[in-house]
Amino acid sequence: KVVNIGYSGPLSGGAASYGKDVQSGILMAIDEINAAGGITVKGEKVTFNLVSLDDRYLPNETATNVKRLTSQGISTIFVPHAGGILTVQPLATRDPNFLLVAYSSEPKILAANNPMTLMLPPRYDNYVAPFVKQEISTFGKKLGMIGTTSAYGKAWGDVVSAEWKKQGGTVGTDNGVDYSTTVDYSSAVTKALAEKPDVLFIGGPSQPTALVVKAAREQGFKGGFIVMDQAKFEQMNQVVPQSYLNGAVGVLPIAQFPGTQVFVNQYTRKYKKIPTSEAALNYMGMNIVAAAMTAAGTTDDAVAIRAKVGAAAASLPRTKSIFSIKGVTAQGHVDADVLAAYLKDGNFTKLRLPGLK
Amino acid sequence: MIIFFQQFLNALALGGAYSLVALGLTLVYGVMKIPNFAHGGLYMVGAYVTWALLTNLGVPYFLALGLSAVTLGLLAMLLERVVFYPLRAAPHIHPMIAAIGVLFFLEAVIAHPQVFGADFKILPSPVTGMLSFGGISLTGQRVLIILASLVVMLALFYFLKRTTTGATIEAMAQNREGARLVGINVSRVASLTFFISGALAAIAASLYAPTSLVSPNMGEVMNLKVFAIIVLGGMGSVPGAIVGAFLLAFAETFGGVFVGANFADVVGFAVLVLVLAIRPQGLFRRTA
Amino acid sequence: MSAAPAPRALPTGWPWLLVLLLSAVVPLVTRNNYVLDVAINVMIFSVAAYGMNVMLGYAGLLPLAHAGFFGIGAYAVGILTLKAGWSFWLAWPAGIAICAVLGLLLGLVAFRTRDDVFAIFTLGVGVIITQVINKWDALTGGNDGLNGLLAPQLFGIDFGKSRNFYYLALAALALTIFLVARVRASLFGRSLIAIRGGEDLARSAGINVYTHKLRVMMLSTALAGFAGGLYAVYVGFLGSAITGPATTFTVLLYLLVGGVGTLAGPLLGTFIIRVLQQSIQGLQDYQYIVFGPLLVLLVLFFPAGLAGVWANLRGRRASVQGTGRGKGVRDAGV
Amino acid sequence: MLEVRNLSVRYGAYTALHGVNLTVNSGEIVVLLGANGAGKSSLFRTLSGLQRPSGGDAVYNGETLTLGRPERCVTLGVAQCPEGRMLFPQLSVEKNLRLGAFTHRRDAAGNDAELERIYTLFPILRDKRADPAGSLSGGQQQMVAIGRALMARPKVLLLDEPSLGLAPLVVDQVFEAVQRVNQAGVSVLLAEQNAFAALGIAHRAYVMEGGHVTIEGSRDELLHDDRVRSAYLGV
Amino acid sequence: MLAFEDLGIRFGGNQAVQGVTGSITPGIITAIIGPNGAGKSTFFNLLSGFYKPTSGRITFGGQDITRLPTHEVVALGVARTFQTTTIYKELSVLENAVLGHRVRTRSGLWDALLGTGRERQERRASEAAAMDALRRVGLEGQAHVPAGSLTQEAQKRVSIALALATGPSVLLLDEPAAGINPEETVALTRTIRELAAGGLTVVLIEHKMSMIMTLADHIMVLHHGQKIAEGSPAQVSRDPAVIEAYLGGHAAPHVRDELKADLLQSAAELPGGQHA
Ligand SMILES: Nc1ncnc2c1ncn2[C@@H]1O[C@H](COP(=O)(O)OP(=O)(O)OP(=O)(O)O)[C@@H](O)[C@H]1O
Ligand SMILES: Nc1ncnc2c1ncn2[C@@H]1O[C@H](COP(=O)(O)OP(=O)(O)OP(=O)(O)O)[C@@H](O)[C@H]1O
Ligand SMILES: CC(C)C[C@H](N)C(=O)O
Ligand SMILES: [Mg+2]
Ligand SMILES: [Mg+2]
Repeated sequence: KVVNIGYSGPLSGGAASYGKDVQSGILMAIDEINAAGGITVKGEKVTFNLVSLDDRYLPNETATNVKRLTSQGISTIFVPHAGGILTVQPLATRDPNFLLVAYSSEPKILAANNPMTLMLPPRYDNYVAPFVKQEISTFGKKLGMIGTTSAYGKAWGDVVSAEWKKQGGTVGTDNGVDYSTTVDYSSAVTKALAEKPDVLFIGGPSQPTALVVKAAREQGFKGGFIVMDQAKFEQMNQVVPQSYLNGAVGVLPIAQFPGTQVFVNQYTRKYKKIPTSEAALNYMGMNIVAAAMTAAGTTDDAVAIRAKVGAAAASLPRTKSIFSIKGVTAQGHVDADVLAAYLKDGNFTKLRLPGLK
Repeated sequence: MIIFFQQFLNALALGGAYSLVALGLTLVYGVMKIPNFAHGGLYMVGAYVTWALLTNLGVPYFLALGLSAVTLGLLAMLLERVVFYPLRAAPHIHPMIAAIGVLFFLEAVIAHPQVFGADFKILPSPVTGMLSFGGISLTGQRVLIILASLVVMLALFYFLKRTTTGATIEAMAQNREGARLVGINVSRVASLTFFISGALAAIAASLYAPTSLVSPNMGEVMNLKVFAIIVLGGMGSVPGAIVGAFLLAFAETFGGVFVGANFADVVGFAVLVLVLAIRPQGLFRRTA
Repeated sequence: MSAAPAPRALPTGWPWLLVLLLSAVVPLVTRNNYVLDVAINVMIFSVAAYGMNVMLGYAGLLPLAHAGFFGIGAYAVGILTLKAGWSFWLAWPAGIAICAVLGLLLGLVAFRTRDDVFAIFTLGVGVIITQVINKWDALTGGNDGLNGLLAPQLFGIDFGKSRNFYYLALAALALTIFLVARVRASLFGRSLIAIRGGEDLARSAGINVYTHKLRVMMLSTALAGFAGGLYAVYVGFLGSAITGPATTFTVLLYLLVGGVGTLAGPLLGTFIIRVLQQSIQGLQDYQYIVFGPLLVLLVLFFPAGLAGVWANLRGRRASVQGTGRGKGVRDAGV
Repeated sequence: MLEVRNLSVRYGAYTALHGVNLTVNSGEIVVLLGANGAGKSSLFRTLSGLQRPSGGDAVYNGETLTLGRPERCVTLGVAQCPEGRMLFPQLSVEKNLRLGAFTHRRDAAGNDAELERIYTLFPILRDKRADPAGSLSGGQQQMVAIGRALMARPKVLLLDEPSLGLAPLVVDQVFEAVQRVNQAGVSVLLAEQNAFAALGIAHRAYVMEGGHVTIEGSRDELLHDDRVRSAYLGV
Repeated sequence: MLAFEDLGIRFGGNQAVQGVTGSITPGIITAIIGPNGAGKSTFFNLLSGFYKPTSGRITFGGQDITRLPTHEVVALGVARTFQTTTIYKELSVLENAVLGHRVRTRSGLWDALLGTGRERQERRASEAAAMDALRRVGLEGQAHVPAGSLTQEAQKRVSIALALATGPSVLLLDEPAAGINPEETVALTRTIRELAAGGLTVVLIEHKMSMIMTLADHIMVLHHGQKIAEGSPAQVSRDPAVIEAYLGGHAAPHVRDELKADLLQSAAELPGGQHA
């Protein structure tokens, strides 16, 4: 039996690259499962097929896509952006209900207390305290702000500046710019640097973030960076020399995790690019879904599958989960050990996030 | 004071880049009255062609730039033949929508996994040096942009105003049949105009991309801005496009300083709206 | 552009009634939410397209801030219901009124410009509207957008159900078409057509071009807001992306494909394009590689839009050349 | 020598010319009379290559003109001063005139001389030479249009209602100019409503009605033709 | 009465009209003649509010209309046609005339949306007025034909009908007979005379002297933007300044007739061109 899995994400337009990273993670998990002959549900062999629809990052398109997918009898749908997720959350509990696999670190998704949601990445607010501590102690107490102005970026920035002040630092004026429409970052950087900060908060999609780093270094900035989780070191490295990133804190590259070598190699071979947590977490998500189906003994009863994701997640082998998973919270949040790191002279020093061992 | 000069240089480079892109558009839009929303697409493809030549084939930068300009010039000519020529008698918005169709097409082709894919590409900079004085810094690439835009502007101005071929472009824009009657081969002129615009877009992209990123939708952001620019300057006016470009760049840069970087885009368009409210015909256009 | 059909008192009634009746039975024969969803989106965006049509098709002005007003109507409903606790049934007309007033204000300045400059001027305003919506966090929720808009209720009918909402959208669309048809046939509407045909001639006929333009701008933005309000409660989430130029151009596309200046065009175009887009979704990476050229072909081979094809088939005597481009008359852009 | 053979022109379903035959011998001024809509302009547009015929053709010294390629016609020596003038409104008068010599663009000295001749013919244009052509009065624009056609140094000049909207004095000047041009060896095909003035300088004439040539003959023959006298001369 | 005082307009460095003072006598036909570029059309554009003068003043019935927008000037009763025939070619003849009557109606957007009684009543009134205007120019038979499909001459009549439908007391016609043949010119002349006989004040610009001389009660001559002469046709056609600047050999109808006779004579005597 072939079971369809739904995906609605940006596959064209400015966020296409992001949407495709997510898609490739899900696809890789599916291909692996199918290559191994599928999973067994109630004695029946089950393989998967991914049905992807483009929503161009627009919530109303996500809603249309979700209705289309559910009308085809699909009961598991991946959505990788907060707007779309929040829009379709109410639909997930209505007739017909479906398992909404949410890839976004927006805490509001959890606040909705939606019983059909499974949120994959860590909430971003967990990163902040260790980041701030590290940077204040290394570079000093003055923070400049040039984050992206996406919803997500602004919320991140707010949490960072609150924490920075809490730990006794001062925060400069917000020079955030929209990383997806800005043609030239030098002006914003010049302005931020005019306040002589010790550390800059930056972050949006990896490559533009790297350009901000570049502009800052070229204008003589010597301090550190707090890099929001959307930007990935392994991708920024392709844009700027690693030395530019010296003194930055951010998400630890997937390749730095123990036991991920197999995944990284296979992914790189298959997609000719470096896997980031976009791919890795969704790969993990798809594996959790498959395991939960096996455990629940059904492929279409979304409520039953949702009931088993906790157990499925906890028992997932490390090779399938990439991160070490402790389980799923009551709100449907995957509790996984995503690490953060401080980059110095090409070496990543791991930082512990609160609540994690 | 230092911040002022630094911002001044930032704006100068940005304005140079804008004006390079805007010049090609102003030719086609102002002179041939075609609102070519595919111009941003040509700009984008130009960047990819240069990137491919540079990184896949190892062609030296300036040669790659030249080849890319020729390629895009030809592509633009093809576009004119296939899409705009048959629409030459249609009302304005028809070519505009067709151009948007072309833009979709170009973006989708480039973003196709078998072509370049949706990921960002990085165009290495040919000049790595840096000018630095008294706390102000300017990368070599930006110096190059400023100089190149100056040269292109002058060359284009000379071409249009001082050469017979230039005059034929203007003549044809104002009365296509009249131009045919005096013996101008209008389809050749149309091709030529598009060739120039495509080549300029590719040159602009090749020069500017090293300071930025190459991605399938890089043309969209540029599109809106350069349209604003050529209207600001007065459609069809070459000096207008240049002034418009620098005006927008300065407005964005210094607007960012005073209003907040986040509002730079708003400031740019606010300037557009303000200028047009005061001078509805744009800065450089005589009242008819 | 094809010759506009001779104005009648009302759209030659019965085909429209037939369409209305057929549309009304759709939810009775299908329980498929996806079909209803596509239909509802078609109806909402057709209303917006009608709003653009009164400007572009009748008055010959290309309003590129259209999605901005769609957004203002939507956000007005969002903000008034979520933050001020208003009922949707109050917030919706309020949003429409706000759009009309803002449309008037925009017109006061924008009508200093003409033709292409007007188009780009309004494009600039559209970008500013989007940016303001995007950046005014306290009011609009900024990039987060507004979430949790509830579907309205009336007399115990829950419009949260797709089927019920379908009828709400259908009613809105029918009302729009009815009003637009009336306007088209009216003295006011005919004066707009005159303005499109040549402003100077219209002026010499004693038409107050400026006030006519202002009125039609208000009608256009009000219809955009009308559609926007409906959109807000249908989708339940508002983000600034939907208010930007991309949406404006999409609506323009619907209009052009359907037939600018025709009564059936906006609906026809919205329907065809949205259904087309849904059906080529399966092409994945090829969808825009197909869609782009398809667009070009449509423009090339159906320059008067799909509704125009019909009109052309009926009256072959449409070979009359464009309106006077003589000395005193400037061409009205479109 | 220009020969039009069985030329037909159609606009969609409407036929504007039904197999027209006419000849312009070298050195002649031939006048084409006809009411509005008779098809005069359609004929002219076809002769200068702007309009493709639906049947028949026109040959000039053995070369076919009706290929839809105006630039070829100009190069062969057939230039038109069109109805509606078709000037370049934002370019200066002088640029308009110089563009008329586009096919001679390599011969700068010859063009200067030609330009001088045109300024002598229409002195007002010399004063207005730097003004945008579009800002001139209707009559002045007509002069620019004639001047522009002459700049091509044609061997056959096609003039489509050159007196339209001109002051009587200027009409005289224009016809004088046409005569002078003709005396310098240029054949002229002249469409006119102003039958009287036109026949005054013509060698031969044709009358068109509804897309057909209905009358043809020498000037005298037409001046004595009753139909012509009543319909076109108002006698 | 339409009067103007020291009227002038400048385009950049070009004084297109300057210091023109005078008035249009009601109820008669006034002709404006002058060389090409004399400023005749510009003068019309000033009277009708299309251009705002750079000097001087225009009054109509004692009211200052110098700065009024065109549509208000039309509302007061001054209508015009354009030198190049400008009509709505894709609309029917009737529809063109209906638009002309728009200035006499009040129905706006609300009336349209609500389908008010005023809208319906005014629509009927407009069509009646339009038909009346068509009748006056002799186009009632072609009311439902697309205007663009008519002959040049009929299109000229449509433009006049459009102007008449505005209910003017003064009608400004810019070269109504340009580009139409002698037979039709005679017919058009008759129409204009009938309009004037009906009490309308007509001002027309024309280059066709035969028409002017038979039609005009009064002639005003412009040259280089200035008024150089004014008076009855006989006076004007004898005025040396006018002959010098404009008329040349076409001074007066009798002169013209003589010329015509000469030509016919000479044609008969000439050896003749080639015979076909
Ligand atoms: N582009 C066109 N499309 C359709 N019909 C046309 C077109 N051009 C001309 N016609 C029609 O062809 C006929 C002949 O027109 P043409 O312009 O050749 O006449 P003409 O003798 O030059 O008249 P005029 O004295 O008004 O200039 C007219 O009925 C006209 O309406
Ligand atoms: N909008 C304008 N801008 C600049 N110059 C203008 C404008 N309108 C008219 N002129 C100039 O004013 C002068 C008078 O033009 P106008 O059109 O009034 O002449 P006219 O007497 O009507 O001539 P004709 O008999 O040829 O129509 C001309 O020199 C013309 O170039
Ligand atoms: C970094 C990403 C997980 C954020 C995601 N794109 C969102 O919209 O919430
Ligand atoms: Mg003609
Ligand atoms: Mg005039």
